[in-house]
Amino acid sequence: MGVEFLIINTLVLILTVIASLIAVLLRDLLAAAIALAAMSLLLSLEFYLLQAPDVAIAQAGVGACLTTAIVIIAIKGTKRMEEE
Amino acid sequence: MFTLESGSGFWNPILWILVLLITFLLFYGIRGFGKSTYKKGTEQTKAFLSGNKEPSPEEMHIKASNLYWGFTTSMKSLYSVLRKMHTGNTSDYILWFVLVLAVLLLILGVM
Amino acid sequence: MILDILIFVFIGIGLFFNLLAGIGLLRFPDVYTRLHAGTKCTTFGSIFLIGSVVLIGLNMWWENDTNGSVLAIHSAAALIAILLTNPVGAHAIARAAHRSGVQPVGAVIDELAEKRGKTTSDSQTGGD
Amino acid sequence: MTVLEALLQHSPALIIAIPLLSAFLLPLVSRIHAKVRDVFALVMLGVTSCFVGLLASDVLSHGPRIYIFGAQNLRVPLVRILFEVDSMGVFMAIITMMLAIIAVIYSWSFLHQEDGLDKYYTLLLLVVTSALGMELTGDIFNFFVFLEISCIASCALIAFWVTEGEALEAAFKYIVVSSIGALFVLFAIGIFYAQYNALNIATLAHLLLFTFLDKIALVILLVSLGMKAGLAPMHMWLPDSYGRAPPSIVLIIMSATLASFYGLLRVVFTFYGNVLTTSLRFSLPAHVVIGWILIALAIVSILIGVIMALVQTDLLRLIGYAAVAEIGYMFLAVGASIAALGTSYATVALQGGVLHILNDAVDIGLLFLVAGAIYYVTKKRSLDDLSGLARTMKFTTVFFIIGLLAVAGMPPLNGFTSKFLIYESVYQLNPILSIIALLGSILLLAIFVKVLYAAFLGPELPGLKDVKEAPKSMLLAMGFLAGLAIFIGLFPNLLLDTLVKPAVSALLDHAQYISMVVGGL
Amino acid sequence: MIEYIPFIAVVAMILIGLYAVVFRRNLIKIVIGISIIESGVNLFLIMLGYREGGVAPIFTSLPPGTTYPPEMVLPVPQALTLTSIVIGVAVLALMLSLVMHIYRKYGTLDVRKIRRLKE
Amino acid sequence: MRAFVITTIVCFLIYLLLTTGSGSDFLGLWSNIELIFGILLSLIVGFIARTVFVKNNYRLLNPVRWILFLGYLIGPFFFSLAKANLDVAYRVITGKINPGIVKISPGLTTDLGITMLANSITLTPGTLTVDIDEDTNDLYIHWINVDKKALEKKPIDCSYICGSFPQWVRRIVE
Amino acid sequence: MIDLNTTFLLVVIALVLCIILALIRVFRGPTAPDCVVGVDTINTMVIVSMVAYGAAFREVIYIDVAIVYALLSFISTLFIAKYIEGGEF
Amino acid sequence: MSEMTKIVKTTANILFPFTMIFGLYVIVHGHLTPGGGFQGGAIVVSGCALLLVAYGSSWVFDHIKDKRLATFESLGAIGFITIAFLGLVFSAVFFGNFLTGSGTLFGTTPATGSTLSNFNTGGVLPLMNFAVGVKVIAGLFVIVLVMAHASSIKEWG
Amino acid sequence: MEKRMIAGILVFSLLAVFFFFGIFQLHPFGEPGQVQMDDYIITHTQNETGTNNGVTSVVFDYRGFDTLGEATILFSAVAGVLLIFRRVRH
Repeated sequence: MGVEFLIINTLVLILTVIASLIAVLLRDLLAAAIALAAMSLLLSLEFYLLQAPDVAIAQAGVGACLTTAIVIIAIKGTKRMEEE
Repeated sequence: MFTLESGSGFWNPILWILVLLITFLLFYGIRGFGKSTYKKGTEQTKAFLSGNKEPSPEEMHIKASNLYWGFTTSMKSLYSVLRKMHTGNTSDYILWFVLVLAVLLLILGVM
Repeated sequence: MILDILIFVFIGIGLFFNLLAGIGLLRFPDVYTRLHAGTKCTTFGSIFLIGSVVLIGLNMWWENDTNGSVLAIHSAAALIAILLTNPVGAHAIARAAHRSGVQPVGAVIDELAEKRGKTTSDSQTGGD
Repeated sequence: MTVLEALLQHSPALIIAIPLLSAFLLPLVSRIHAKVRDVFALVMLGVTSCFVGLLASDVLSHGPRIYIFGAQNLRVPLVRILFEVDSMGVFMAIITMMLAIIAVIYSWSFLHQEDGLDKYYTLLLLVVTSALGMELTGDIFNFFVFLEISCIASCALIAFWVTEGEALEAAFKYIVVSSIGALFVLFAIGIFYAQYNALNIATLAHLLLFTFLDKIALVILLVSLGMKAGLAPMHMWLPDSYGRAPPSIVLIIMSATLASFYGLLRVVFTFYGNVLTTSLRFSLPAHVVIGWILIALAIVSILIGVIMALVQTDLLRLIGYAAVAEIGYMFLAVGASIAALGTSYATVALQGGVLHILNDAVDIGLLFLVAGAIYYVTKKRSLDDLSGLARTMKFTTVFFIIGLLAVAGMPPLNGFTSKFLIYESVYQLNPILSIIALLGSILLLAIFVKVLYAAFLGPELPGLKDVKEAPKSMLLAMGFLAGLAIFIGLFPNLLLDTLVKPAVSALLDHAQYISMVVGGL
Repeated sequence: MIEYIPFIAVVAMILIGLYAVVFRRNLIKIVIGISIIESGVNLFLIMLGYREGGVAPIFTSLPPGTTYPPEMVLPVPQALTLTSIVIGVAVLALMLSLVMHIYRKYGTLDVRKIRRLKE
Repeated sequence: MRAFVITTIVCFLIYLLLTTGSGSDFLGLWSNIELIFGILLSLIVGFIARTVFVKNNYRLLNPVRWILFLGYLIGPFFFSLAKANLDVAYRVITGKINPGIVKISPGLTTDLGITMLANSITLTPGTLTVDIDEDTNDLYIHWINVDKKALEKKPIDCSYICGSFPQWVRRIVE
Repeated sequence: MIDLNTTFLLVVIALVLCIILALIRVFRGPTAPDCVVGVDTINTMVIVSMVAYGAAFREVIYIDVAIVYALLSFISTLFIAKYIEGGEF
Repeated sequence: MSEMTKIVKTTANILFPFTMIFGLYVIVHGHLTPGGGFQGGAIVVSGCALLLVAYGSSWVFDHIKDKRLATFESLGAIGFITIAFLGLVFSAVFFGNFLTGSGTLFGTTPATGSTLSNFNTGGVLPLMNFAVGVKVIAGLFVIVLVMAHASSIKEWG
Repeated sequence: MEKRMIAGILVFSLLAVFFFFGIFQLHPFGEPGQVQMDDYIITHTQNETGTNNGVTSVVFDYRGFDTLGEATILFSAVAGVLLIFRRVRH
């Protein structure tokens, strides 16, 4: 496992952190939910890189699809913008 | 066998039952001295307020929030701090959690 | 040898178009044109990148390694899924964007907006 | 092997499996008839109590028991989950079962007009299961799983009255607080796993070295479980949720809270038992530092609990703050016993603390049931609207007076016995602590005298004229707890000798707990 | 240093999540923050189990050239993470349904306004 | 009943594809127990999904259409895809766009046909399906480089945008 | 002649760099649909990088994850799209 | 309530059986390949969510009631715990894996360094996978369904 | 408000310092220190549980009880959601 793995791993981790930061910082809740989906996606890729395909599938099924779906439904049931 | 000892003191229920029984007997005896002419449902039972009319239950009712008025007023400075602490804000609950976490980490980490 | 060259060519094409998708996503002015970049280029790039993997798998299968069949067929399944879902997703996003009131930048003609203008009853303006 | 022996051997598994199975079956059973469902829940809890009793009698006479899931004997590294039942766990299990059965009997008439009761009973059984699991398990990740079950199920139960916004708010606060606490517990588990590659409590305790990471994990566990147990200043969720959940549920949530408290005891005494005497900087032993940390938090809890309870007007919320103060007493006892580890009064303090767990469950539970009965008959929460209930609710008044005296630690009742032990032992550590504890008791008495005066005495308000006595099953539940309060108050030694002293010695004797598992390698 | 970068990412994620819970005012933002904390903890567990050069703990169709018994990443953290993911989705669903209800009752998602229960 | 059988068979074929290389009992590629489980699971899926998968359209049972479909995929479709990507590459690099949303009436009637056409359009040069008229099956298309000549006649002729796709699709599906 | 495995790892690195570009779009996207476009692009790239990584080490059973992703990422896109266009679920 | 366009609906129709069979494939191959009851269940639920988003929740409610789904979830949970109890009966310990090495259904032991052909292994694990799969499908889908329904209606009871 | 912000920043930086400092005491990424439990599972999973997938064997066999708890969590979440939305349906 050489330097390529380290580069990929570090890059994906940095992207995951950035995506979570985006999810926290954006005022539009819908955009935050989308960023959460992106974070989930990258997290799943990270699990995949760390040789955990079982967890990657679970994270894909739950994090990318169901979590996003539930959050979107909740935003639909409430409202989209954060108040100032 | 019923005595509970704690190094410097003890606690015996038998003694307590005896004390309670004696108290009860005394109470019953004193009750016997009451007037036999006292009857329920007559004028006797009504309160006498210097000839004034008896106030209605709403007026007589002392609200629970007024009960320890003196105590709460004297401790006003303490209560203002405590009330400010209990904001009811979910984020503040977590902030307290993180605060205690950090302080304890500081204590144990430095030690 | 020929196979190796083919694989390298495929990888080169695929990477080029994926990179193009990323750049296009940043350069284009509005959501519709970005969809052009984001959908077409990634799909085309994926076809070639996954195609190279399928080639490797078929080669392994040819050399009597059963793992190769799994590699080839499952990669192809992923490719088919991408081919099926990507354009539909793009369509859904474009429709949603238009319904929520995003106008195409510099449009010379917008027949959909005209049609929607006629039937004002169902003019929805996206999220609240 | 007789049938009884077989049942005994498998009872740790069955204690969890039977309520779990009945929780899964309950949605199907409740299709038949509402009455069947109510009786089914009670019967299943009764069966579980029988197993708890069986296990308790065995554990108290023959020492701790181990049950391994999925294998007959221990394998070389402890890969499987195992239950390790000692006297302390059994003691907590008995408390949990008692509270559960009383809650079910009380709910029969308390909630009979509501809908959604099949879900209610299901979740109730699940919370009971989770509390039992937390008390019996010997695996730290398993503990986390049960902690999460109790979080989720209790949260749903707190939101039972969905038409009230406050109930939903309390439920949301509860789940945010407890899920963050549970996530930090998982983080601590990760730290342990990284260092020692084990998840078994006994193995981890055997291997523990008290590195810097272990200190971080200890702090995380202390604070998270302390928050779940309602320790100030992380107690704010507790009055919210206790005040807005149905009072029958409060008993169940209380059992989960006490199970978290038990988890904290387990962490400090067993998990870090080997390293408690390590010297830190300034040649202070670790146990002194930890003990005084707990004492400081406990005193804050007692003072905040009583002072805030004094000004509450919502009856249930008031009792919630009193519960915070009671938690403070337990932590005071535990902290004192850790700070003075090795001395004789440390044992006495721990006895007081462990006995106070039971007394807290009985007293605060009784008060909540009384408050629930008042709410049931008047539909009013605020003390300002209540008056003169003693005229119409005679039994309830008597039960309330018993609960009042017990909580305040008045002599002939159970609250006194444990507080007596706590005062006596804490006095030898530091007299000021004892004075603060006494002050707290006096203020508790004042608080509940206020409630007595405001709600039960005084003139009869016209809005409360047609109030009737609470239904029979509610009276039965209250009467049971009141009787227990009197019984423990009069004969504390019976309980202290049979249950509390073995539990305390099991807590202090971490070497035996560890050797039960590790010695068998 | 380089071999600790992944753990730093974990701590960063946990702190970002806590930041969202403590300083953001929107209820759904708080829920998202909890979700991020959970992801961070999951990532931590998986990282603990990673072994350099290891393959996934699955014996089916091992890559060519693997000797037996193979070098594998640790399976237990993966199992723990699976459990944790399920817990995460359950908590998320419950929290969001509570949020929907709270919005119907209070008409707002601002956490500073949702505090009828105080003092 | 027919829907159930068709769905089951299709699911079974997918299952067979997924489990290729599992053994040597059946055709040297599959093991027996896999086949048994495949049939069981396909029956379950067929029972559940029969009403959504088959919409009373049995034209696709004809194998000729399958061959046509493959030919379409490899021939005109792939060619257009390549052209489209070069086009996008050109526009990404130069930044020249002249967009607009236009309406076309391809005259297809079945859902499957219109779906296939819409997907093809999305993946081919400079065009993207934005909306569809549910009643008349007209497509609204975002065109990245609107041809002035095409706008003269309304509705716009399909051949400007999607070449011979509608004919192909009609031959395959309808 | 470069080793095939290394090539695929380089492919993954290049794809991750492309993901950065898409993530910038997610962050900057003035409207929500722009964010969705970014995420959609990330989806496809992640799928391809998964396949490439699996091929690099000949770990054939890993490809299942990519199929799962290809099937499921589409659904979240649909949910978001339906929300943006104002539909009721 | 509202449906999406014809294009989305047709694609959903085609993808739904594919997602479902793939989810079931993941469930039954849980002991061989990555996956298992939970992961496969999540995939199948995602397939159902696809129908939900394409057709709207009222259409789904016309086809399946949440009560029936809840019943299925109970049954899955009961099945799981029943297998654990069967371990108590047959191998004298709770959660005992009584089928491993028995040579009957799922009873063989896989060869070392094996290929995909060892389907008949795992003891009770495939059964547990299936029970958990049923449970997860019903449970997660009922959550999504009920929440979607609640978000789409205006007046709450 | 301002006071809260300052307290928060202080606390967070303290927490970050301790966590970062603690992280460097862990074993380096990719080289787990002690692996006796996991190595036991890896070498015995095929014989003891008859399963090729090590993770599944841990999830359902070695730590099957946790999975029961996990299923219970999902069950209680479903019951909770149905309880909370019980007035909304029908």
